[in-house]
Amino acid sequence: MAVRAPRRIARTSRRNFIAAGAAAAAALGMPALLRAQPKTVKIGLIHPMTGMFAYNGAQAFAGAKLAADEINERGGIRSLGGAKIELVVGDSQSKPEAAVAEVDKLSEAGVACFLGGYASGIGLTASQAAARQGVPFMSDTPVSDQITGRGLPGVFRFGPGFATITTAALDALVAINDAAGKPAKTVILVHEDGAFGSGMAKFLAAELPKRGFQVLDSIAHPTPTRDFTNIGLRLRAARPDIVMPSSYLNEYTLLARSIHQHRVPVKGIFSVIGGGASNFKFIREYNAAAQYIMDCNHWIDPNKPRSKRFVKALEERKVDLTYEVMLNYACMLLIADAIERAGSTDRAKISAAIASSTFEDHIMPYGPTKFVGGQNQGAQPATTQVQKMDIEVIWPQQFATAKAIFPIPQA
Amino acid sequence: MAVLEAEGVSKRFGGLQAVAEASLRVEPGRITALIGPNGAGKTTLFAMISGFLRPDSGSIRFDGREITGLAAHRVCRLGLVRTFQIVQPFAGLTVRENIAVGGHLKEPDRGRALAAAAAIARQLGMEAMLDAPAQSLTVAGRKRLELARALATQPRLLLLDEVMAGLIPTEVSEIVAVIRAIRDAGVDILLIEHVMQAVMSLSDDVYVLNNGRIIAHGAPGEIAANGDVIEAYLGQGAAHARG
Amino acid sequence: MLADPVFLLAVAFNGLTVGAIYALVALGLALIYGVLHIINFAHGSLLMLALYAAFFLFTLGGVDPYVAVLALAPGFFVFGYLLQRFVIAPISFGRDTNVLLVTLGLSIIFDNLALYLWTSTTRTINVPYAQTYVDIGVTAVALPRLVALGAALLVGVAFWLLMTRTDLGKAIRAVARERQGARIVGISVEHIFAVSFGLGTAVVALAACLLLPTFYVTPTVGYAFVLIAFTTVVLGGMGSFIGALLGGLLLGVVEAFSGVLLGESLGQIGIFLIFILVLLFRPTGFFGQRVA
Amino acid sequence: MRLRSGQAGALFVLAAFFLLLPQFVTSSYWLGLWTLTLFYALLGQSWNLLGGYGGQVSFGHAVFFGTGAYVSAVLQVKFGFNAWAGAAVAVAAGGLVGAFLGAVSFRYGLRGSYFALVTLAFAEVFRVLVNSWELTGSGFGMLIPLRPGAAHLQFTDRTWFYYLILALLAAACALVWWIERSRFGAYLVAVRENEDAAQALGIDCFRVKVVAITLSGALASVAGVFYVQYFLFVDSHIGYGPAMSVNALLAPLIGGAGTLFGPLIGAVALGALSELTTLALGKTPGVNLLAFGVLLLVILRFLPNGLMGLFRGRA
Amino acid sequence: MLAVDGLHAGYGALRILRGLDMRIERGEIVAVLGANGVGKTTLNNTLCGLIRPTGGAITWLGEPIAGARPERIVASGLIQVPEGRRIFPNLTVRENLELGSYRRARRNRDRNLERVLIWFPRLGERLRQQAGTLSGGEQQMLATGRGLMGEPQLLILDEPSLGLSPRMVDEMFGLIRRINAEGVTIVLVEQNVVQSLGIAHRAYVLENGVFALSGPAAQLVADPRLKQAYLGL
Repeated sequence: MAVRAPRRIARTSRRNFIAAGAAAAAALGMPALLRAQPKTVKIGLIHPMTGMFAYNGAQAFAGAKLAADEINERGGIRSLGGAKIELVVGDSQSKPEAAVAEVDKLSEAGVACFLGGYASGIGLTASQAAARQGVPFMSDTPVSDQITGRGLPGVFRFGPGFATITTAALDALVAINDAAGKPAKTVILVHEDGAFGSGMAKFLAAELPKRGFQVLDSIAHPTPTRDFTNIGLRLRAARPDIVMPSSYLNEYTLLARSIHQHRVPVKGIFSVIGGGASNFKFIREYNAAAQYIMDCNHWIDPNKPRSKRFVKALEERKVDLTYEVMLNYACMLLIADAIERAGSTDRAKISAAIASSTFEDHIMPYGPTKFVGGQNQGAQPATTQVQKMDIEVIWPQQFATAKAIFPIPQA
Repeated sequence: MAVLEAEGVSKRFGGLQAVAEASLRVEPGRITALIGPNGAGKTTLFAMISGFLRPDSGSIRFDGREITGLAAHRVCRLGLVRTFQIVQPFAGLTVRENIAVGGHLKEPDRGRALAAAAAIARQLGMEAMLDAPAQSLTVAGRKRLELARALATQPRLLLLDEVMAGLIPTEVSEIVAVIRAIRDAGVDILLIEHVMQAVMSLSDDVYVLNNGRIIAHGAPGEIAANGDVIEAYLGQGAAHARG
Repeated sequence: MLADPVFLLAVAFNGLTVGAIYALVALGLALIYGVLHIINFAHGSLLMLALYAAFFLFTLGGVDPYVAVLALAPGFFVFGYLLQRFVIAPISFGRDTNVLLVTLGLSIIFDNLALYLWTSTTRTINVPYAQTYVDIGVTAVALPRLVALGAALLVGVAFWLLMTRTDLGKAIRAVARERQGARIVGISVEHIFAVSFGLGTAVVALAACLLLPTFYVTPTVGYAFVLIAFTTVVLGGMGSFIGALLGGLLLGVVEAFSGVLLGESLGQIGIFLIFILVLLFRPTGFFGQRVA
Repeated sequence: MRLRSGQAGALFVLAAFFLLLPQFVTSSYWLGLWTLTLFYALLGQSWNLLGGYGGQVSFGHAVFFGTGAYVSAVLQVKFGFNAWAGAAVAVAAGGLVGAFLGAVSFRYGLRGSYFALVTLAFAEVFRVLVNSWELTGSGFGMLIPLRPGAAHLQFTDRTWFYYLILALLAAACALVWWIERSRFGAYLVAVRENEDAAQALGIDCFRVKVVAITLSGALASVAGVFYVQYFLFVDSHIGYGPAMSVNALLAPLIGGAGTLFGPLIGAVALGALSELTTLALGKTPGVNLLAFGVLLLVILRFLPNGLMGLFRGRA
Repeated sequence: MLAVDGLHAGYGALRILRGLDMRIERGEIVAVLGANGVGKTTLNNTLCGLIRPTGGAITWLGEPIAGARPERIVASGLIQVPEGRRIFPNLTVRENLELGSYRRARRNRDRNLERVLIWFPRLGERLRQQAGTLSGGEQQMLATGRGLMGEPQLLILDEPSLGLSPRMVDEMFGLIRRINAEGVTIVLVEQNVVQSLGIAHRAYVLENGVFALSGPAAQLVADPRLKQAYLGL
């Protein structure tokens, strides 16, 4: 086992040598040689392909794959003579220690940049390992503010962090409620008890009163939870105007069904990064339970032409439209752009190119990217609502495709 | 003063009165035997004396000290050690290691305990098997191991539960000699035995237990002549058949 | 809220319906533990396989899960039988630690086979009656939940009849306590082991069919039930079949109330504390017999 | 019982191999893998002390591992302890949890499956607690801030982590080696083999088992401290989840329970097995683990005594 | 009916039986005598298929059965009432008896149950009781009754007098004689030498894995070697 590694390094450096040679060849105007020597740029994906988050990992991979395929079809990275993007998957197995091992392994396999993380715990440890190896790390969906708050060089997040999302969610909630004449006054939070759900609930419980809402209760549940009937009963007994769930997809589904089943008389369901209401599969399968649910989440700007192409491409590939797909797709485009501008597979150069990126041709409602301390400043979530069979963006106004239906019309 | 005194000891398991009001004494310097047919309650009585079972009533004194209901390992530390009728070797360990476990009671050092184990094995004629795993021993070997381990604790009183059962006559006479030697070295012995030849030649005192009760007590010669005992042993009619 | 008797009754009843599923999963485990005296780590994975089987029968063959029981219960019986007889028994050589590793290995195999074959996508089925609610006064209960509760009780009765009225049941009980004696009357202990494992697996298949209409299936779905099943088995008395059923129902109720009192998250602790207390103070469970 | 020349030779080769390993392994991936392997061996050795030598099979060793990880993390993050001081307290806490768990379950005479299940349940109770408690970071888990430097038990050069875990494992092996050759070890094995006989020879089985579980708990918490310093993160699932409990028992059982080098051999074998299957079949999720499971069964079928059985069988 | 030739058996490395020869004829009561631990129970278990012999042959009704599975041996009518009774403590008395005909004579279950209850009326009073709560003597009756439920052609009784009071022992031996009179061949493995010889036709004396003495019971009763072996008198 021990002897193989140096050879691998040797191979990598030979490839670099060829790359350098090819670049020189390109400069000398020898395109034929370029085509004869197809090169690749390796991007390491740290996704949970097995274990608890395997579904999310598969979705994330599908998004990155779509972007890479598009880039490659259009001729790859031009500044590197049309080098193709090669995705190398490192399965984090939903465990931090496995993620770190994969980061090490792929670093040595010569990846130019990492993309991934999914959950905050995995993202935190994996990005740290990448920073140690000097490889840029682009976080896809982890929301913990510590990801980019630790001052690790080369660790980026394209999407919004925790504070941004929750603040935006509150703004959206207040705006929607105000527009409807402030019918809602009380809130119950339902959240999964991991980092993401607990953090969300803690923050909301502190912030909601400042915005004029009374938090009646905050109900934590584990992942997985087998049954949501009790929560349904509690909600029915407490009669909140608004239920705010933050859970992973399976639990979200069960919760929505339970609220529907117990005919909890809520005026609105407003979730913050709730796995379910931003998932067409859920809407297809439980349309009745899903109606009018609002969700503040990572979401595309549906008005961009690129977004429309993106949605269509996903349909062709039979991939569910979820935020993991969107963010990984967008991140991959951003990384490709940075490499294009760096004109090199040198990690430090790519890192610098990402840091100075003003990339705009993505599908998210962010505007041009601007990284400060690794965090993309323009990143923000969108608030969507399930209306019939569609997920409509209802906030922020400039991206909206429909008006919010609130409070829920009583039959 | 008696080394061991059991007085009116009783034990009941569910509907079965295993031992009823049994009393016996072990005098110093003597080998005392407890005999009786299968199921008479001998092993239960042993278990109570050695602390493995708590008697329902009655009292047990060892060296004048009340030990009724004391935990088995504490009884052992006082110098009263039992062996098991159904041998209980540490099956995965070698003979040497088995014996050394007993030796550790008085000897904390591993090396010295192992050395002492070898010495005891030699005394019992087991030196050839010292490094054999206990589970590979024959019945006779296991019985001996049981004895060796108990002896390694350097006891004051040794309770031997059928150490001769299943041995061939030559093995029996070897063990008899060993037990005598142990007695001569100052260890008092209470034994349960079926091999009557050995009981008769070894013991100074014999108690007979039947259906949980002591039905006779005396010197071996008296016991052999006792009609009740013969009947209890060979079954009804034996006393007449003999006559 | 907690003083509201209607609310409390609703919570209790809901606990019962959830407990019914626990009871069924635990019943299988109790049978396997009670007879073979092994801790089956693959139990959750078997539940997962059964859920997939029911899912595919529905989506590909249009077979309603309640109808699928008729095929899946016997099918999983055979599967369990073969698994014990030709995989677990020969590989474990009857050693407890090896049985542990074998069932652990099996669960790794099943889980990843499922991941490979069917990917990690969460799958659910949509049957019309899943959204049918029955008003029982204190609360509205989804029809499948009521069916599950009824089925658990029915299975309880059926098991009781099987165990007391048939030679097979008597033989299973005999093997559970006295293997040598069983061999002496001509009972093939290996066969009874495999039958017990098969029955335990069949009950899990039944539980899967009852669960699917209101639940989902992923390759890791079994984990949600394994620990609770162990707890149920301990609570009911290791190896007691009636105990497993009643224990499951009881745990459902306990879970419901501790969830309401402490929150769903911290509320799980109620179950484990009961588990520990029962193990310490009444290791035979509430229905198990004292072993001499 | 003293080292035979063959054993001494093997030990020398082993020590030389592990000491010199970083000289040959320049790949940080492989070095990281070896570090993890040694970590699993240490965790396995802690299980081995109780389960292999003492015969008390635990399904919940995460309860000690997690305690080590959490206590050291909480002390550093919330109470400003120095990492080394925190580590010392964490190890003591692991021992304490062991003593408590042992005292409770052995006092009530739990054995076999019952003991195994009660450890599992305790691990779950701890998991739920740390997941709900503010002090332990609840659902967030504990993130230790990056403060490179040996004074903070954080090394920028990961070779030092390798040497650290190697030293810890060596110390654990030395402890087990010493126990093997002590009266306590003889008693421990005697208790495993036959509690009645042990009692009859004056052994206080309860005390022996409690001491064993205390030591085992302390060792497992050493592994926990290492984990948290290495990855700088722990949450309830990592710390107290069933996965770590399974990891703890897998290596010694595969390698050979109740043998000094069983956990190390098992950890190396499992590491190699999972690398090989990933290398050969890693493309599709699940296939590598599937092969891993199958190979596990094959090993069990042909080596019921674990890999150490290969050596013992010949002896 | 049953022929044993040069039988060797043991547990693992333990060799217990070292070359036994034995013949049982239809209708006999044959006693196998010997002290504890000489291998009587090993012999029984080997005959019934619970232990695989390491050498020698067992021929039962003309067919070799050495190493056959126990359920096959039971099905062919060779049934044992084991030492320590081995009844099912968690089952009722009736269920215990019913399982006696698990492998054999299931169709005649009701008839045989009646017959057993005539022999052991005390069991009839306790049919619904858990077997584990019976006294030692009753458990012995139950084990014997269970053996009879399978309509044995040869019944091996291992220490039926163990732990019984003298009156019960008398009763037991009387029953054995009656059962034999109804056509069941019996092998009686006993420590109770005198009474066993009293009802047996022939006897074998087992010592350390070999038969030391054998012959008609009447002869052995008077044999001084026997008494010496037992009492050392």
